[in-house]
Amino acid sequence: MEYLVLLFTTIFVNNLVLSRFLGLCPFMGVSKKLETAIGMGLATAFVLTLSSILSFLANEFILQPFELEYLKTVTFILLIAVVVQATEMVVHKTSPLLYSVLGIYLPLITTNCAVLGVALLNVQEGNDFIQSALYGFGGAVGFTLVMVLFATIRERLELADVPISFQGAPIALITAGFMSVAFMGFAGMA
Amino acid sequence: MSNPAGSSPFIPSSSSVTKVMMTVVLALLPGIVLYIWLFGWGILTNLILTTTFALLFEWLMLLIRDRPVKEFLFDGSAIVTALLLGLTLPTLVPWWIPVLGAFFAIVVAKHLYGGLGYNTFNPAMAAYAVLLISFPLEMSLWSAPLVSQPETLGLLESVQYSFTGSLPTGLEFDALTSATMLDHVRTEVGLGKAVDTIEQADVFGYVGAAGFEWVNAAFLLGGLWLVYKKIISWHIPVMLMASLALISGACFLIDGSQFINPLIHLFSGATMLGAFFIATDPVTAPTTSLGRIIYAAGIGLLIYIIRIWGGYPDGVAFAVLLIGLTVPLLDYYTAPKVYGARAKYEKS
Amino acid sequence: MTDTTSGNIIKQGLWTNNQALVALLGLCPLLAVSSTAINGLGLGVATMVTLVLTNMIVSSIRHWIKTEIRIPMFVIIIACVVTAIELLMSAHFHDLYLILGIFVPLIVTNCAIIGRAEAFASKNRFLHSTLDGLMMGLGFTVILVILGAVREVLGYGTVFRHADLMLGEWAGQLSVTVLSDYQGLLFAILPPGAFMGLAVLIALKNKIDRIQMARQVSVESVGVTFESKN
Amino acid sequence: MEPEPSMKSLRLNNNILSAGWMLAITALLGTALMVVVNWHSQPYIKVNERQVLLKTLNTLIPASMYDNDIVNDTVLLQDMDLLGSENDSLIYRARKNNNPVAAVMTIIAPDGYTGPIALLVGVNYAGTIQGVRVVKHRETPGLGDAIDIERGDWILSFNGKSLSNPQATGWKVKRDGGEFDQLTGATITPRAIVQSVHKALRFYRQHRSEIFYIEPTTTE
Amino acid sequence: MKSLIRFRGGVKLPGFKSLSTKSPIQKTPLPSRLILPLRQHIGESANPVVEIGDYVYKGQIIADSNSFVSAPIHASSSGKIINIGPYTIPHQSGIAETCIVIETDGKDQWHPNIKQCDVPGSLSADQIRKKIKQAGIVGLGGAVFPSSAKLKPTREIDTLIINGVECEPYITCDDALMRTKADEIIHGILLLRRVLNPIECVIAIENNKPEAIKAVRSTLARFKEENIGSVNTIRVVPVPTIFPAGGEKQLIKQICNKEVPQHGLPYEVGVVCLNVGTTAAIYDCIYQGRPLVSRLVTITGEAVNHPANYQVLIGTPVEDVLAAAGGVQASKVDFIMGGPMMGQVLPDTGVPVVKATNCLLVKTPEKSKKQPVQLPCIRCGACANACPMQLLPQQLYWHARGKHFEKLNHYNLTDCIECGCCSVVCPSKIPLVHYFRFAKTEMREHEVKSKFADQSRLRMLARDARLERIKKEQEERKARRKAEREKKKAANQKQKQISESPKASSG
Amino acid sequence: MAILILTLLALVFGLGLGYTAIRFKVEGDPIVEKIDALLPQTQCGQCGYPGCRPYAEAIASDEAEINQCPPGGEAGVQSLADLLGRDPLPLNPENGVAEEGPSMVAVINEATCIGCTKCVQICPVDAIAGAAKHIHNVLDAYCTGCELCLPPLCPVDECIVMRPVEQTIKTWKWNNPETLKESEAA
Ligand SMILES: Cc1cc2nc3c(=O)[nH]c(=O)nc-3n(C[C@H](O)[C@H](O)[C@H](O)COP(=O)(O)O)c2cc1C
Ligand SMILES: Cc1cc2nc3c(=O)[nH]c(=O)nc-3n(C[C@H](O)[C@H](O)[C@H](O)COP(=O)(O)O)c2cc1C
Ligand SMILES: Cc1cc2nc3c(=O)[nH]c(=O)nc-3n(C[C@H](O)[C@H](O)[C@H](O)COP(=O)(O)O)c2cc1C
Ligand SMILES: Cc1cc2nc3c(=O)[nH]c(=O)nc-3n(C[C@H](O)[C@H](O)[C@H](O)CO)c2cc1C
Ligand code: SF4
Ligand code: SF4
Ligand code: SF4
Ligand code: SF4
Ligand code: FES
Repeated sequence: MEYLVLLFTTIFVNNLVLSRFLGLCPFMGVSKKLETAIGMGLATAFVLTLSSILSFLANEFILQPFELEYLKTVTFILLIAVVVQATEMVVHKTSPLLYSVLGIYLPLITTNCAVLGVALLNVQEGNDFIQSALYGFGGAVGFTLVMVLFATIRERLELADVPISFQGAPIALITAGFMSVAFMGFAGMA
Repeated sequence: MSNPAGSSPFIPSSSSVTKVMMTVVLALLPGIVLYIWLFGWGILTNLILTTTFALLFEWLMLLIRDRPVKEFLFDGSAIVTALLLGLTLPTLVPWWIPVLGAFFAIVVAKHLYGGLGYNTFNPAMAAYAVLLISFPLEMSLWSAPLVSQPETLGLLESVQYSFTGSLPTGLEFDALTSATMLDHVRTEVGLGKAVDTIEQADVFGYVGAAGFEWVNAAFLLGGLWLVYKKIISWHIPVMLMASLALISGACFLIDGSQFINPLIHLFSGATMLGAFFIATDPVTAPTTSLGRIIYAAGIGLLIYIIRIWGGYPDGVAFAVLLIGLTVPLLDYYTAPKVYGARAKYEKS
Repeated sequence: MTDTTSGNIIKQGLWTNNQALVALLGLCPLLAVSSTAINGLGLGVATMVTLVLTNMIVSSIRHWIKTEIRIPMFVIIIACVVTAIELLMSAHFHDLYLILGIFVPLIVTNCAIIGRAEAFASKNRFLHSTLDGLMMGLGFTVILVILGAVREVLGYGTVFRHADLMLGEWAGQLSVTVLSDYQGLLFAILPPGAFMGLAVLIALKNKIDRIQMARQVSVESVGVTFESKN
Repeated sequence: MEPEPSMKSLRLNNNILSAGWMLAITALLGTALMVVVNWHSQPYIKVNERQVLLKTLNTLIPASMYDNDIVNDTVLLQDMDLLGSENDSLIYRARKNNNPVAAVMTIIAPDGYTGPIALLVGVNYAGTIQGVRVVKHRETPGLGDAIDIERGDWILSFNGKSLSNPQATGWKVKRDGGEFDQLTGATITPRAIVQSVHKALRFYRQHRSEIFYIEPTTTE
Repeated sequence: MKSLIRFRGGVKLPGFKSLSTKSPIQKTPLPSRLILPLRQHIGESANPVVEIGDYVYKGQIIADSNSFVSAPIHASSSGKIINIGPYTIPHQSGIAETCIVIETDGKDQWHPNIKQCDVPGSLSADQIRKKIKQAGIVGLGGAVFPSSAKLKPTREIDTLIINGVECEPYITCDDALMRTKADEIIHGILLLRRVLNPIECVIAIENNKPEAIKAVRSTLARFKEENIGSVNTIRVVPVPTIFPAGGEKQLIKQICNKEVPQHGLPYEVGVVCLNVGTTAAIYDCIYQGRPLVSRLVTITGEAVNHPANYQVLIGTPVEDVLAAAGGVQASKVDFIMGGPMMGQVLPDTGVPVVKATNCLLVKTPEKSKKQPVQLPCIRCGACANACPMQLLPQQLYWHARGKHFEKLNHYNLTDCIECGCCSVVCPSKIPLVHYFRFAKTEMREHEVKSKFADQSRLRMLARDARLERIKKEQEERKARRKAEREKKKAANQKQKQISESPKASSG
Repeated sequence: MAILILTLLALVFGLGLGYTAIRFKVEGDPIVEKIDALLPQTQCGQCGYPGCRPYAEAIASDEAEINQCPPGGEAGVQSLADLLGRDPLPLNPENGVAEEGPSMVAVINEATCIGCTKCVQICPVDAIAGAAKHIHNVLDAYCTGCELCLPPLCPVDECIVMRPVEQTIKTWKWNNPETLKESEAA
């Protein structure tokens, strides 16, 4: 139950994108089409979950015993880079179209703050192993969820009579703003 | 060769956006009148402010965007938006709240998206939510029903309060307001009190919140008329009420000392307004029957979740906005089977 | 496209390819810490320093980096620089460091930085790369500060409050109360306000670009008639 | 021309190795840099961190009142009921000339409007409140957050209060018949805090001797 | 009796039918010129079998085709062929297609071979089918599908539906036909029954035509009394007045409670549906031996002086028909062929009446009236409720604007029957059907283009391969020649050596 | 200590990365096919590449922008943008302008054709038939309208010209109601 609540909270209440401001670049960049959004969402979700587990382990068994906490950023980011690179190559090999679509974004998962952010937040909040894993997983689900919804809305916006200056990124940001207003409805839960 | 490009049909459509919107306005009237009757002139002040400024902003935006002013200004949609926004505001609020609300609804939520028909978010609700998170204090001070106020404000006094923030001498603001029923329940349950003792409070009426139950009933009536006039389809209001009743009923049955009964949920807060006038906003609701059913059921569920566990006493606005995010998906995946598609399926 | 004159680098960084307004990179810190102008300035400067340093490093070792492992290389370099900056900030601007919180280490993942390393520094000469880092960082900082100032004015009615956190005690007086007796529009400093604030800034830039383009077109057509006369 | 299989794997190995070495060298240099910077910064950071805490503590208990190392003179005690936390609560102790003068308790008000509120309560030896500060809360911006000293003076209304001033019946918000103001439109938050502070005072009365005479728990 | 099933969607429309039913059926005078397009039906167009200068009799075949789905064209009157060439045809595009033009000689003389059939009762199904085909009979209900093709189903037929619904406003030609020629219609049905062997026959008539219903019913009763054929399995079913109750698919749903499979044909559910006019034409062709040379056309509209139903020779120019109807009042009018819901604007009035022409509607155009500007779609869903095919017009509209072909397919654009229901209920006054027609043509072009691109790619690859091969062959040849030359050289040298060596050895 | 651990980590990761990078190196690029399928196959070379496929390859390897094919028009750019998840760009005027209106095919004036076979050799889709010294003919159904065979290639002026493909009922298109709406509003 406690874990369910944690999951719910990380997905909705403290949504990575909309209330924690993490992972915004891919959120804005890869959400023009639904299919790409789903692809990116899933890729990120995978990396996010895996790396939050790995970084927990690294922190627990390498950094803390040796009192090297100040190296956590470097260590985590390296871990993430490895996970991403491996994912990238597997995708490249198995689904060239997905690869071409995700294009520059796959390596950019490395620099998706959500991934590093979750790892750091896990340390900051002193989460244990299961909590860290859930936190990573929930964050990933939340990220994918809003990304997919955002993409469907953006597809619809494509034909809307948006004032010229607001076409493209601005109206997408406004939409993200309203989405985060909507998600504030979950505020105060759990 | 007067019109070589013309394409049939050559019979003009008998309905028009203006007609649709004006029907909605008419359907709102009984509720509005009763609301004013029970809760005071402040509501009228709000409605006038939102409507005036909504039209003003609409006009400005049309000018800026170089769109035909006459047709769009008189399509009536801005008026519906303004009325719904006005109706969701607390009775006594400073003037800039309705004005800012009208700005957010018309300029940001509607015209930045392309105006009538293109907006992704329900303008009235988007504006309401923005106001609520910006001014939680002002937005959560609700008037008590007139009958339980020692003294009441006249029309002029309400206007005066709205613009200057000053009340007639000798009147305390606290005397005019009270926690709403939903708020009260939240607070008291939070203190560990049992529901049946809470229900003794005078914020409760016969079936719902005192006063609000009548307003809700009036909106229900107006809404039914809209269904009859085929302006809205039954799916949304019925499913919304059904899902709200179902989940609140379930919780009530499980633990009647913690949860209030479903009838109260249906007849308090903005339930009826939401079910018949807000969730039904054609632009932001799905267009397929199945989509509408899922949408409305989702809204009912979320209203309950937010009312009970969320930070805000009423959840209609957030529920509508949240489920609204899924509308494009719903629209895509709930397309009805076309004529003959089933036959084909059977054949194969 | 790849015009690498200094003038162009400056223009690219500050305007045409502004990381925040055009490339839409580095959005997280941009939106997260821009609730006041000073926060924005603090993070902006930190980001700029990182950008300059990493661009310098990457550019100087660009010939040795293998393509397969360039991303991890960049990441290590950036992470080291950022950690160093983080430690220094914590040591010397502790209050600001606390406010910026997790977003200081997150400079590592500011997409703008790795983006520049990949797109510019790994292909260009040292000086140009340094300039590029400086200009990109400056462009980013300026937007951060503007966005911060706008949100601060709307949200609190002040600009440069808490300037002392960054600049020392004397700067406390920098804080300007723009709207006195102002209740504050909470919306502006909450997440949605950040999104919408940036939206308005980008729209403004688009508008300015279009006006300029229109002017340029008319100038060009004049130029053409001139030439044809010659 | 295809290289011979053995040649190919050789080349592969070479590539992998050199890539690895390159990364390793970079990491080495980077780490060296960090170690140097860390070595330079660590003392400052320690001071800073202490300073931050001290600053808050000093707003509750003026520096002139004590002469001990208040930051490190701490004790961990647990009382779910009165201190609001399942875990140990940290208590800072101020002494002058080795005589106890005041304590700062970290407590939790569990029933805030949107979750628990973490508080620091400073009491002098006699049990009169020196001051209360909110350390962490998630109350609604614009409503409940007026308890934060940044946003309002309400929290100062505890100064000088004690278990006898007012009496137990007065330790409530005005709406419930007590002495403390509620915040307009937000009663729940103040109610929670008033209750918790009152409990903390009761805890203090019950455990005063333990608080001051137990050996300090090292926080490191 | 089975109860009627209400088909989904549809709209109630004002009828405007009395306009043209006030006067009895009239005949238009013989025009001086008849213009007969070679393509007046769905399917293969016919090929001329006459030449310029030929004299033709009325009813003589002037163009024919061997294709199964096609129909011959007959001369509608006697006279001389004066031209075979492109003339504007009654089509929205105003494009010219090949037509045969006859200058009438005023005698209106039938071809000598055409005479009444003495023994219609003894004809076999195949013979009937053949005669129908030769008579050029196509569906007169609007789709002009060659009727003979419909009469050869590959499956047993349960129900033959005779479509006398005539749901479009203004049009009354079927109504007039049923009131005056019920005999012929029923004779036609009896013939069709011989061909198709259905279990039952249904004559569907909209319930706003009580007189037609009465006429057909009383005729049926009379047949029964007089024992002409067995009419027991023929019944008249009044259907509610909801547009498009007369649409084949909607009618089948109403009467049989079956749905024609998507992209399928009615016979797959055991139904054949024919228009009453078609049925009467079949009677004409079998009993009188006459091919399809004229048809009833409703000439109506507020701007027509004498609106009524006219028997018009196919090929008569529209202007002549209108003149016969007393001319047109207003100067700025739209000439619409067909009804107001599905008809099309005529490019000019020189175009001829064709087999498909059931109505000429002359209307003051909507644009000249005060028509409000088209507003954006407010997604009200009225169109989806009205759509008899259960499509989502608002989504189709949205994607038609963006030319999202994939999405258009997802939402089944091709199933749209262009009935116009969605347009007439749209509060935003969006010409939805126009968007769909536009999108359909765009989509077709897109398909053609991508097919063409594929073809071009293949041709280019083939060419590259060929060039490659040629080059290789050339090289090979060169190499071979070189090798040969070298061989020869070597041989020569050897020779030389051989020839020299003795010298050397000798030397 | 720190140095040791991080270096060790880096070494391990570096080896891992190096291994994956080289082991999983991808050969061939199926995306080229997808891009090529979207190009109009006119083979006209206006994009600056010798035919559609080379251009597709150039796009796939990021050498060329997606807006260089005039025959494909804005619609072509749009579909490329959709495929690749990029922003659509306006057509690059340097590559020529998209021809509005009916598509064109070449016709050879039989009277002036000298049978030089130059056109036969250049036509990328073998749409010209004819043997040396004989009159040549364009097969309408295959001609892509690439204009490669026009003078100056053809030595005779006015021998090969382009003419619009005749419109039939089948190729006729409804006008776009959207443009109608705008003219109305104006
Ligand atoms: C959006 C919103 C946020 C609120 N946040 C708080 C809060 O943070 N703290 C609080 O005590 N009450 C909060 N409330 C108010 C409570 O619901 C309740 O009305 C209040 O505590 C009762 O106080 P009153 O009797 O003074 O009106 C909030 C109300 C709303 C509508
Ligand atoms: C290509 C094609 C083939 C058809 N084949 C048959 C057929 O074999 N049998 C039949 O009863 N109808 C056939 N039809 C006719 C249709 O069922 C239908 O009657 C005709 O399209 C006119 O219908 P409408 O006026 O409702 O559009 C065919 C129609 C088309 C377009
Ligand atoms: C929307 C729509 C309405 C139609 N209305 C009628 C009608 O009222 N009467 C009619 O005979 N055919 C009508 N048709 C044509 C029929 O679908 C069908 O093609 C016809 O009855 C077949 O008979 P036919 O081949 O003899 O024309 C309509 C078609 C459509 C698509
Ligand atoms: C049945 C009905 C319900 C409506 N509900 C809303 C609403 O909840 N909020 C709103 O802003 N506008 C509402 N409108 C008005 C209109 O649809 C709205 O202004 C559009 O969203 C603007 O594009 C409603 C209109 C109708 C016909
Ligand atoms: S009827 Fe018109 S406005 Fe309503 S959904 Fe359909 S297209 Fe849109
Ligand atoms: S025209 Fe097409 S979409 Fe419109 S109602 Fe008729 S079938 Fe449906
Ligand atoms: S411009 Fe377009 S059609 Fe011409 S060769 Fe290039 S890709 Fe092919
Ligand atoms: S005939 Fe000429 S224009 Fe046509 S494809 Fe061949 S070379 Fe191109
Ligand atoms: S800055 Fe956060 S994802 Fe780019």
